Amino acid sequence: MEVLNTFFIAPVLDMADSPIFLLEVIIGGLMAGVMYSLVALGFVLIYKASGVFNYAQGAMVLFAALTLVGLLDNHVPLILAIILTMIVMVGVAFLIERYMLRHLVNQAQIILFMATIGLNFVFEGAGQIAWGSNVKKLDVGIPENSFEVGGVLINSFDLFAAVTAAVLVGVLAIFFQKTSVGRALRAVADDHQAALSVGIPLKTIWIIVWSVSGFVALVAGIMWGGKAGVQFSLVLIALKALPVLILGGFESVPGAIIGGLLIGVFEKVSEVYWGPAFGGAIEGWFAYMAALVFLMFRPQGLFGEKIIERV
Amino acid sequence: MSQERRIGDVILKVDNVSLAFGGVKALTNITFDVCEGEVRSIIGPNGAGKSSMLNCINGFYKPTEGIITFKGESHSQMETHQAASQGIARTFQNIALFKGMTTLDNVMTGRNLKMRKNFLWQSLYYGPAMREELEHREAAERVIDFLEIESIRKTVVGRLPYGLQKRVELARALAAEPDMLLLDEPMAGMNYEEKEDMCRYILDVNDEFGTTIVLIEHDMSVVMDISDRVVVLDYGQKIADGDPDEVRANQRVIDAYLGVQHD
Amino acid sequence: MKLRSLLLAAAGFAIGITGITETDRAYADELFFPVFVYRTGPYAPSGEPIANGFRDYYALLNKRDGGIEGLKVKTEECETKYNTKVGVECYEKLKNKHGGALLVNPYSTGLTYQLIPKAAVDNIPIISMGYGRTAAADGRVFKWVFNFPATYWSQASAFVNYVGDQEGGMANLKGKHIAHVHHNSAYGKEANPTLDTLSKKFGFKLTKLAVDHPGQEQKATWLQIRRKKPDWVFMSGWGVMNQVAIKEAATIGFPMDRFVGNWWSGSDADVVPAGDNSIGYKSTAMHSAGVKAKVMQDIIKHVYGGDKAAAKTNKVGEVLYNRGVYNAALATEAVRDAVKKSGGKKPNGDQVRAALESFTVDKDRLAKLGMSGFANPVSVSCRNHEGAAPGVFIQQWDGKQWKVKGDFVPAMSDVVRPMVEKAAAAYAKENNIKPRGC
Amino acid sequence: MFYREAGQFKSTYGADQAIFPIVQDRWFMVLVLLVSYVVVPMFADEYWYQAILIPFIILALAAVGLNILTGYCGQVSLGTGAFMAVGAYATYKLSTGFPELNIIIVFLMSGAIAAAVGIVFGLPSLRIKGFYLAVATLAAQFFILWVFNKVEWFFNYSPSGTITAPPREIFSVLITGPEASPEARYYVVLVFLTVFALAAKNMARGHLGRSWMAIRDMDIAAEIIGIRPLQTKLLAFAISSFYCGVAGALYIFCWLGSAETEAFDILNISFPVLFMVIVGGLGSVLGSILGAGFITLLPIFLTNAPPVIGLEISTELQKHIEEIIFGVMIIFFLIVEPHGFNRLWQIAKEKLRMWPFPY
Repeated sequence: MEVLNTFFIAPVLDMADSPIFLLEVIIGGLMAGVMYSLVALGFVLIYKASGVFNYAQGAMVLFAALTLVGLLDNHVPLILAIILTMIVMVGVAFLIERYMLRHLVNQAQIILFMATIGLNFVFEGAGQIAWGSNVKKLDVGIPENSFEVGGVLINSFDLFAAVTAAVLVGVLAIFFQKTSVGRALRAVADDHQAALSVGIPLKTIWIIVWSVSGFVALVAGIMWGGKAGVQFSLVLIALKALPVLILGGFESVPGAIIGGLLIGVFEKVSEVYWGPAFGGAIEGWFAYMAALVFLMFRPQGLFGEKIIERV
Repeated sequence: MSQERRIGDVILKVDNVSLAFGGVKALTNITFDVCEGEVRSIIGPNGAGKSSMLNCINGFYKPTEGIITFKGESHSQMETHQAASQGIARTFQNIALFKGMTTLDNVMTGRNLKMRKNFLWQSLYYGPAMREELEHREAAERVIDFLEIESIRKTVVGRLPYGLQKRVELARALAAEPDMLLLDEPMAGMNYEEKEDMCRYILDVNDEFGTTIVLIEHDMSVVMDISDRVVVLDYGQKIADGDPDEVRANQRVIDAYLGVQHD
Repeated sequence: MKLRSLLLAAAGFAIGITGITETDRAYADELFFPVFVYRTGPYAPSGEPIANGFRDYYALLNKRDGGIEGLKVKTEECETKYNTKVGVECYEKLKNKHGGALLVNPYSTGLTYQLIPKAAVDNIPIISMGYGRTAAADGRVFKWVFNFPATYWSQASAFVNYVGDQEGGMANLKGKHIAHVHHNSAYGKEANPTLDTLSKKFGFKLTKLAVDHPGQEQKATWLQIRRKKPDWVFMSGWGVMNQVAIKEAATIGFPMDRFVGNWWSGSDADVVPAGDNSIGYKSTAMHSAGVKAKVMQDIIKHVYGGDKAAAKTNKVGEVLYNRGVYNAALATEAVRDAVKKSGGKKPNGDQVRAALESFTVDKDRLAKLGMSGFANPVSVSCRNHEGAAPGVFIQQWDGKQWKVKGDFVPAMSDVVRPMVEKAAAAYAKENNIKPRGC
Repeated sequence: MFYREAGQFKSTYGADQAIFPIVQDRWFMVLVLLVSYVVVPMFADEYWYQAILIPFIILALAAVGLNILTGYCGQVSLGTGAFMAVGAYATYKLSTGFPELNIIIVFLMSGAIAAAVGIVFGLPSLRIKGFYLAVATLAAQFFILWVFNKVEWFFNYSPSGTITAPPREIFSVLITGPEASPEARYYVVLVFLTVFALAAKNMARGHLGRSWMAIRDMDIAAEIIGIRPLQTKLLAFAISSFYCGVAGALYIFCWLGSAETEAFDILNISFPVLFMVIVGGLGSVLGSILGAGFITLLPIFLTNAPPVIGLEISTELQKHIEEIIFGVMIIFFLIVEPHGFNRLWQIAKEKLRMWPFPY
């Protein structure tokens, strides 16, 4: 009976007790979710176009953020610094295609995954050699004040992040739907062989998609770096994006967004209302468990199509 | 050359089986039977539901309606792996070999069901597990001899040419010593000589082991030559059933193959 | 071709590794201090200043004093990445080098846990200053481990003491609400038993909020704080968790001067990302920050040749830099005692341990070290490896630097010490250790 | 010239099924065993044992375990750290709870407990595949470590939250705890690896191994020929977790001595062990051991090589360069030989067959 009370009744009563606070928790979750989505998006883009589960996405976020901060610290104006960082990321994409992907065509997915782990080490080492391992404040002029709307606390930084994510998704959607490069990307995602046979140059596509993913990494780096300072730990945010990926699917851009928001809300609500019953710090594994349970019922993920097996 | 063939009682009875994916009907009220020791063919144009029919027989698809009776045991739904233990083996339209394994290992997997020593014995290897392994190795080698694939015994099958892969697949199915063998287009993509070889193997299997064979094949001439009886499917429905000559003369079959418009 | 390169690589590999185990030379006139650092990896922002502090203090000794009591100081850095496995390799590599390590400062919680049982076997004393096992303060069980000037439990009790002081007396703690935001690891939970005990004793309400490693996302934690409105927040954080926590605290508008970090949550790096929002944030400290102390001036003069800019880029005067200096100085002084006792000859590990057990740094000695007003006296005994009269300073961030506020805050040893002895006894029982009598 | 199978005819299937059908391979294995059991202890000092050999062997054992699951059965798992932690904490609880119990039996019992936990977390594998499963196993990783960190019973209410290996002996030789000699601990872990690697090889070449590989190569076809996917996968999870559990127990009891859950963290264990399996070669027992060697020894080598050749650079820069080289070598190695060390080993043997004639 007491167990029932601790795990089922008390948390619900707690929610009902202060609907405003519940709303605040949910909004907090959505805001955190947006941040997860930003990272998950980078994974999805690369997986969709090249079937590579890019373990180095976290390191790319770090690398991009470090480069940006390094430039800013050397008094490069913000806009120019962002452009220069983008150029660096495109260069990186080019190098990755030239020296890695090109030589690993048609290898099993797990081999490609392993190669990106190697890449991860390179990024970590190179980023820190170039820019050091200190915590750096990233200040690109995003407002950080908080204000209350009807008793609900809202932070302008979070709001800014949400708007940025929305804009980013919009830009990506237009890019995928309206431009010829975007159409080619989608074609490649659907079927490599077919895309090749109609003359879409796979190598160019890979460079583009890794560059776009580098761009997403830069945006994620700015947001996360603004939150926690630019430092090595940015690498670890990749782990935060993984439950989003299994929930939303490795290949779905909307999945990454919706999945991120769901995971964010779920994490915060569970930690705030169920954390005390379990003893706290449960949001990490709760997110994975939730994604896992969801997958048990829907193995194709949130936006995947039902798989019909044939022989 | 052949011994006297004994065609026995009904071993498999398909009774009023239907299969649907969502709203799409793949099979509608199919009924036919297979007798022990015969070569039974299922033919029909592309998309007629032939492979779906095989998939129902060995439990991979669960029929929406109807009953399948094999060796007197009736069931409407069963787990995929159960068919094998009841004595049904099959080959696949698109080769479904275990590509990372050698020919020998592939053939040996066909005998997996008959191997009982648990993992503790196996981790010891010497003793009972080895005796069992060797026993089944001999059986597997007999099949390998029979299909004349001795020389590729230790080759990883992913590296074999198509025709050989088909043969290894047949070997894997035979290694299970099935009562009934389902062959899904065993000759697809083969040249004339290879087809002839494959026909010979199929007939030999039927002759020597008395295995009942259910065959899907596109090549009409092959089907008509080796089958005892033929079922014809079209758009998931049975349109003819009988011995090759009857079927050949059936107007609906001719229409189906020539693509006459349905009303 | 492939094969040949493979063989070559293998051969090179073998040579490379064999090179590590170097043959002994006579090292009678060298005192060897292995320095375990983590200048890379996720905790590099804390590791780098500590490592620089060690490096510069030993350099100072050689340059200014020509070593310790006439014996040259030899050091070797080994990068642990704060990873236990790498740390073990470092330890095994360095422990017998240059005539043998006199003592170790593991500077990694995992490595400290690993070394504590080993110290007695290798005869190398461990100084774990402000980390590791709290129970090691009981010298009867942990003969080889020293954790002066204070343990986590003393620190937590000193924090409560401080809060009581700020609230105008311990009696006023009744009905107050303190939240402990902690890293969800063995380290982070260290303060919990002490705080539990004290909350019963003084009647304040305690809320424990665990933050999952690594702690980049703490919205849930700080929303709870926003709702529950504790009077004080104590934090046992580590790495990126600190920076995010300070930022989130600012976001919900929690009063910064009622937010106190422990000594791992109060470094210069921790307040950087929140910028001006972190002004007023407090933390405990073992010593003061800045370059005012004479020892810091000596370092700038002798090590950096007076080049203040170079000193600044090397983080001289930052909290954790000073921690490194403080730690190196205390270790040095213990070794000095041992050298003196052995008549100017190089001591062995056991002699250093013996010296540590009667190690006393009083006000005069602090002054001689150039640390007047920098730290509090330390006095270690065989029974008490934490030192008598432990406690902490409270420092506050003013936007530019950390400044010690008020007096030294003593720990409540009457509460903490029995807990330490109980924990040590349990450890002894489990591991068949017969406690010494002393 | 010296390595050829020509002339070695086998007249029975038994001889053909032998673990090393070729006589040179048998000699080679004898040599390896001789070196590891006799020659190494003659030369190794404590640095070699404690910093290189013992952790290498324990991680090799975990890699063999993971290879059963990932390499043979095709189920990618990132929960290795958690399963090792189960073994370690179970050993701790059992050996402190029943001090008189023989420690080897405790190790095996802990392995069995890890196997049971592995089965529970293997259940989703029936429906979840590929990388989805890999990420799903992270649920096990985070949950299990959270439990060991949170529930104080698991560390006997020790206020520091750590577990410490108490001294235990077999045949009156101390093998755990700080006083145990490195040689004794080396022999214990080496015997475990030898026996378990042999057992893994035996299972892999029997019908069990064939069912695993069948599930890996084409699960649908495997099911149709009568292999039960759930049971087969769960058995792989169980055996793999058993191996990992024993490895975890050894990790604390014969190596670290004392640790908290952080020792089994995803970045410390789960990922590195997976690297070992991939770099060594999926579906190869020998490869797992070689891969473990590569992943554990290369960083040590890279750290220690520059001073040996007289290169003095700052610790920080050196570590970063090391990381880059390590990363580049992984990529280079995958490009040159995606099938891992095992494949390289086979190629080496092919070349030796021809040697000294190139063709």
